[in-house]
Amino acid sequence: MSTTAASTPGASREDLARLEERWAERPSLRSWFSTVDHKRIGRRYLVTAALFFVLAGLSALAMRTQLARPESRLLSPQEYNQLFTMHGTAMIFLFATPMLFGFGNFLVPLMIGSRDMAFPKLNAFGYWVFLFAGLFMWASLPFGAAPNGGWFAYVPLTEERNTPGLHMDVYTLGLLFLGIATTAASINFIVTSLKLRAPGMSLNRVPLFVWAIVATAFMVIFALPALNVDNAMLFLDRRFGTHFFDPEHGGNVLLWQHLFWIFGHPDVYIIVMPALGIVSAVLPAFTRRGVVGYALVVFAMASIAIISFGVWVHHMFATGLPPLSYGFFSAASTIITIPSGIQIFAWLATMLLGRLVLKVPLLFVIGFIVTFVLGGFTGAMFALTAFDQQVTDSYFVVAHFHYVLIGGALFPILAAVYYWLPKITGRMYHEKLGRWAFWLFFTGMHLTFFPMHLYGLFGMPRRVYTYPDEPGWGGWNLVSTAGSYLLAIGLLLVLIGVIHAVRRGRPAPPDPWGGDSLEWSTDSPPKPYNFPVLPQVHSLHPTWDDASRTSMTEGATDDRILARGRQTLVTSELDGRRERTVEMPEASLQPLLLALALLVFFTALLFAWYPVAVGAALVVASTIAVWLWPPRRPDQELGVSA
Amino acid sequence: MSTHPGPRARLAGGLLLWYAVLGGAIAWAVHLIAGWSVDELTCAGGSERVGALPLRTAIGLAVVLPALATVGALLAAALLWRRTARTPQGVEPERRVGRSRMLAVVGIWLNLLFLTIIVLGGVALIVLPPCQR
Amino acid sequence: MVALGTGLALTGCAGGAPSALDPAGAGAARVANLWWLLFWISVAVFAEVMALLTWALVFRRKRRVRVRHGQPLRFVVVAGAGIPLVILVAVYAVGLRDLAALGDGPGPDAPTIEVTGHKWWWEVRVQGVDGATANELHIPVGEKVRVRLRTADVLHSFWVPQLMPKTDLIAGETRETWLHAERAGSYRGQCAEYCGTQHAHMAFLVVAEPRPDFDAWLARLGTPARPPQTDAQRRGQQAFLQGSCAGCHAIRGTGADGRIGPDLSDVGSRWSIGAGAVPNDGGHLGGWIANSQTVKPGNYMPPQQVGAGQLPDLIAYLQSLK
Amino acid sequence: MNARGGIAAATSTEALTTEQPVGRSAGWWGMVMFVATEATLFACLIGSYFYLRFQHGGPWPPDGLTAPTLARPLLMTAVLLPSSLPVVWAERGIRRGQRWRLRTGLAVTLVLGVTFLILVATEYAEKLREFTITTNAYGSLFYVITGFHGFHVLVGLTMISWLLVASLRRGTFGAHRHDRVRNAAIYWHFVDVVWAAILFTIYLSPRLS
Repeated sequence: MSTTAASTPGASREDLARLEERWAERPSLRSWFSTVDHKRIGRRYLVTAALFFVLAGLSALAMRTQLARPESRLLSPQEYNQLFTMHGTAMIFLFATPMLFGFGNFLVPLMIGSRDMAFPKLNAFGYWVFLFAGLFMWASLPFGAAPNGGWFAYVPLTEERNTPGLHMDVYTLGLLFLGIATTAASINFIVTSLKLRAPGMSLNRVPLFVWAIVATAFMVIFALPALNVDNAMLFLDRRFGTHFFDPEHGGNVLLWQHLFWIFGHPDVYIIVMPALGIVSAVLPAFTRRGVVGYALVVFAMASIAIISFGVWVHHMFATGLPPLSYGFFSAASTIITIPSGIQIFAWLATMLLGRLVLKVPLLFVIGFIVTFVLGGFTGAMFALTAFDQQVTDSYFVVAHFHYVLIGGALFPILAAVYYWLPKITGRMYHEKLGRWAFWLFFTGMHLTFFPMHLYGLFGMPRRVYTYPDEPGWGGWNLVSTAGSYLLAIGLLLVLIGVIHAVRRGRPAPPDPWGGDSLEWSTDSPPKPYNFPVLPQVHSLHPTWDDASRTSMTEGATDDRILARGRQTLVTSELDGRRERTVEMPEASLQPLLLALALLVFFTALLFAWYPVAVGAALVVASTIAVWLWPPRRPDQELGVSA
Repeated sequence: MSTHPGPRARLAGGLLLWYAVLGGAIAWAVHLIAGWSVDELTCAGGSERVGALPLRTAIGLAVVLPALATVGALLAAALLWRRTARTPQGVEPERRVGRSRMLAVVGIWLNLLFLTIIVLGGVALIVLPPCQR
Repeated sequence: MVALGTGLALTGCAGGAPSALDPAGAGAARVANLWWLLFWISVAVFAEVMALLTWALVFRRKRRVRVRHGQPLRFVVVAGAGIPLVILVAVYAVGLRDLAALGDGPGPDAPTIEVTGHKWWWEVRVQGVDGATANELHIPVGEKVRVRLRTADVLHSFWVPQLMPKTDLIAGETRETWLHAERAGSYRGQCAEYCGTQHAHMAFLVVAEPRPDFDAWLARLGTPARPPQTDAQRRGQQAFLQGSCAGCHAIRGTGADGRIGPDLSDVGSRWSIGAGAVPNDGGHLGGWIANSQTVKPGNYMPPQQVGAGQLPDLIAYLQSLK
Repeated sequence: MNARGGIAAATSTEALTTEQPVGRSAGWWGMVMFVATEATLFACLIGSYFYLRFQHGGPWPPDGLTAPTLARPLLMTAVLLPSSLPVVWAERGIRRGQRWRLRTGLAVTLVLGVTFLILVATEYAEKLREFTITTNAYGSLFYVITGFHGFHVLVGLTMISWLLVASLRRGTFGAHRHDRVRNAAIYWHFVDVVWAAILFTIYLSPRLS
C-alpha cells in the first residue's frame, strides 16, 4: 500500500511550475466568484448543503419540541405546517442531493484520474444556482410565506383557492430553479465519467462510488422532468388559471400524484445511491481489501436505478386505483429489495474476509448497516398493498423513511465527512471526538425514530401539529423528542470536530488510510491540477497496484503530464482507450452572472413582475450566447477550404 | 469462428452486447407502462375491452411478449458470458474482454431480475380481477 | 435486542389506543396478522445480519488476522438474493391474498353510509335517510357496512385503524370502502391525508352497536331534532335562529338549513367539538361559540358576537339536542 | 458473407467486445443527455394529455369544443420536418470545411423555422376565439403543449441564428472545429421529432376512436 506516491512525482520541476501557472487561481475576490475548480466548487456544495441541513434540522427540533407533549401550543398550526414542509423539502432537495453531489464534485475527477469535470464552467453555474435557489426558498420563512403543503404538495390543497398567498409559488418556482442546478450537475457527472477517465480505466475498473454517482445522475436526467412538468402545471394553475388539476374543468388531482411520484420514488434512490457508493468506497480502506462481488454491486446499482422508476404507485396505494395495477407495482416494489440485499451481504462478506480497522468512518458505516437494514424491512412491508394501506400516512411511514434516509444517506455522509476530511482540508480529525459524535448520533437517532414505528401502529397520523393524549402516544412522543436532542448534540460534535480539524488538526499525509482509489495517490489537499502526472490505470484498485502507481512516477510520460496548456485527457467510453487531449476552460464570471439573471427571473415570476422576468430571460439568453461564442482561430487550424 | 469480423459484424456485436445488458430492463419498462396504463385507463372508461381484445388478454400480451424479450436478452447475456470466458490470443488483450465479461455478469443478473418481476406481475394478473376497486 | 424491545412495547402499550394491532374488525385483523408475519421475518433476518456483523467485529479486528482476497460470491448470492427472493415471493403472495380480501366488500343490500370530507370535519349521511350528522358514524356489529367517500374540497383519508385500512377521498371522484366490527365499542378514526391548517383536528368516531341500537340511530337521523323543553332552551333556539348560526348550520325541523358547517341536530350527543378538538361540555361549547379560533385556529367559523346573556341559553339549547 | 457466417461473425468474441458507443466528444454527450432530459419532459406532458383525456372519459375535446382541423397542422409539419435537411447538409459541408454550405443551410432552416412560428401564431389567433388556456383542462393542455414546443422552436432558432452570425465571421468554424454546429443540429432535430409526437397527440389522436 502506498503512502508515498505523491512525494515522488514523475513530473519535472519545470513541468510542475508550468502546471501551477496554468491551473492555480490567485486568491482574490474575483477568483472567489469566478472559480471553476471542481474542488473549490465541491467544498462549497458541502458547506452550503450543511448550512441548509442546520436550518432544516432546527425546524425539526422546533417540531419535536412542539410534539413533546399532547395538545401543546408552542407553535401555531400555520407555523408548524410551514416548518414541516420546509424541513422535508430542504432535507431532500437542499441538503441530501447537493451534499452528495458535493462529494461527487470533489471526488469524481480525482477518482477517475482527471484534472477537472468535463464542463467546469457549467459546474460553477450549477453551484450558484443551487445556492440562490436554496436562499430563495428559505428567505420565505421569516415572512411567514414558506411552502406549507407538505413536501409532496398534493393538489387540490396546494391550489390557489385552498392555499392563497405566495407559499406554494415559492415551492414551485424554487424547485424549478433548483432543478436547473441538479440537471446541470448530473449531465456533467455522466459526461465526466464517460469521457475523462484516466487511460486504462475500462468500465470494470471504475470505482464503485463513481458508478453510484453515474447511476444517480441518470436517474436525475429521467426523473426530474416529471417534477418540473408537475410544478410548472401547478404554477400555471395557481397563477394563470389553467385547469390541469381541477376536476370541475376536466383536470385530475391524481395526475399530480402520478407525476410527483414518478419523480419522487427515483428521488429516494437519488439520495441513497451515492451514499451506498460512499459505503463501497470507505470499506476497502478499513477492511484492507476490495469490496466482494464488484460486478454484483454494479448490477445492484444499475437495477435499482432502473426499477426505481417502476414503483411509484406504491405511494398511492390508498387512492383507490384498480388492485391489478397495484399488483404490478407491488411486484416491482417487492423485488427492488433484492439488489439492496445483495449489496448488504457483499459488504458483510467484505468485512468478514478483511481485517477491520475500527476508525470513525467505519463506525458510521456499521451504523449505516444497522439502521438501513431496519429501514429496508419496513420498506419491503410497504410494498404489500394491504399493509401499506394501514400504515401509510401514519408515523410508521415517518419512522420508515427516516430509517432509510438517515440510515441510507446521513450515516454514509458522515462517514464520508470523516473519511475524506484529510483529503479535502489536508488535516486529520480528532478520533475521540468523532467516536463521541458517532455514539450520541447513533443513540439519538434510534431513540428518536424507533418509537415512531410504535405510535404509528397505535394510530397516530403524520403531519399533525398536535395530538390528543391517546394511550401510547404521549409517552413515546416524549421519548422521540428527547432522542432528537441527543441526535442534535451528536451532530453538533461532528461540526465541532470538523472545525477543530480545520483549525488545529494534524497535517494529513496523502494517504492516511491506505485507500484503494486514485484520490489517495495525490496530495492532501490536492494541487489545483489534481495530478502532476495523469495515471495509467491497470486495475480496479490503482493505488494498491504497482503498475498503476509507477505510471505516475518512473513511468511518467509527457503525454500524461500535459503541462503545455490547461489540458486533460479524453478517453473512450467503455474501455478507457486514450483518444486526445482537450483544452479546459479558464475561470470566468459568466456562471455567476447567468445564475444571477436566473435568480432575477424567478424572483420576478414570484412577485408577478413579468416585464422584469422577460428582461432577465433576455440577459440569460445573451449570457449563454457570449459564453459559447467560438474563439477565433486561424483558418489553417480550423481547416476551412472555402 | 472468424477472428476478424467486418465493421458491420462489429456494429452488430456491439449492439448485441447492449441488448444482452439492457434488453430485460427495457422489456420490463414496456410491460409496466402498458400493463398499468391499459388497466387503469380502460377501467376508468368503464369498459373491459381494448378494441377487439378482452382486457385480460390485452394485459396478458403485455406480460408475455416482454417476458419473451427478456428471455432473449438473458440468452444473449449467457452467450456473451461464454464468449468472454477465455482471453483470445493475439489482438488487444484483457481490458475489453474483462469489461465485456463484467457487463455479461451484470446483464445476466439484470435479466433474471426483470424476468422475475414480469412473472410476478403475471401472477397478479391471474389472481386479481382487472377492474375491481 | 432492538427488535425484542419492539415486541414487548407492541404488546405492552397498545391497550386503549386506536391501534392497528388491536383490531376489532375483519379488515384490520387481516392486516394485523400480516404485520406479525412480517415482524417475525424481520426479526429473524435482522438477527442474521447482526450475528454476521458481530462476528466480523469480534474476530476480524485482531492485528494478526489474515486478509483474504477471495470472492465468496455464493454466500452473497444465497444470503443476499436467494433467501430474500424466497421470502419476498411468499410474502408477496400473502399480500395479494390479503389485498383480495380487503376488496371483498359487503353485498348489495348492506347499509351505505355516505361520508363527505370537509376542511376540517366529516359530514355523515346514510343512503335513503334524510338527515345528516358529523364526525360520528354508527355501524351494526358483525355486519359489513359500505362507506362511500367524497370530498367537498381537498384530499382527505378515511382511517379507522382498529377496523379498516385507509381509503383516500379524491376530489372529483367517489371512493368506496367498508367497515366491519366484531365487537361493540367506539373506535377512533382520523383524517390521514394532510389537508391543511387543522389536519390535526379532523377525527371521528365509529360506534359499533347491536343492530337494534343502529336502527334507532338511523331513525333518529331521519327525524326532526328534539324541540326545546325549558325556557332557557327556547331562548337558545331563538338566538340560534335569529343570529348568524343558521346561516351555516342546519337543525332539522327548525328552518335552520345552512350547509356550510356541520348539521347540529344531534350535537348534544356527540363525543367532541371541532372534530376532536375539545371535549363536548358546556364550557368548551361556550368557548367554541364565542371564538372557535382560539380552540381550533384556522377553522372556518368566525368569532360570534353573542351577548353574555344569550350564551348560556345557546349552550343549554345545543346541549339538549340529543 | 452469408447470413449464417454473418451471425457467427457478429457473435464472436471480437465483435461482441467491440466498443459501442465510442469516440464521441464530451460536447456531444452533453447535448445528448440534455436532449434526453428534455425528451422526458415532453413525454411527461404528452403522458399528462392522455391521462387527463382517458380519466375524463366522454367526448374529447370536452365541453362541445371541436376537434382540431388538420389542414394547417399538416402544413406546419410540411414546413418543420424538412427543415432538418438543410441542417444536415450544412453540417456535412462544414465537416469538409465548406463554410458557404454552413451559411446557406442555416439560413434556409431559419426561414423554415420562422415560417413555422408564424403558422403557430395564426393557429393561435383562430383557436383563441374558440377557447383559451383557462377554458378547461383541454384548453390548458392544448396551449401549454404546443406553446412549450413553440418555445423550443424559438430556442432552436436562436441557436441557428447564433450559429449563422458566428459563421459569418472568419475564424469560427471549420473542418476541425464544428462541435457547436453539431450540437445545435442535434437540438434542432430533436425539436423536429417532438413535433411529430405533438402532431399525433394534439391533432390526430382526437380523431381516432
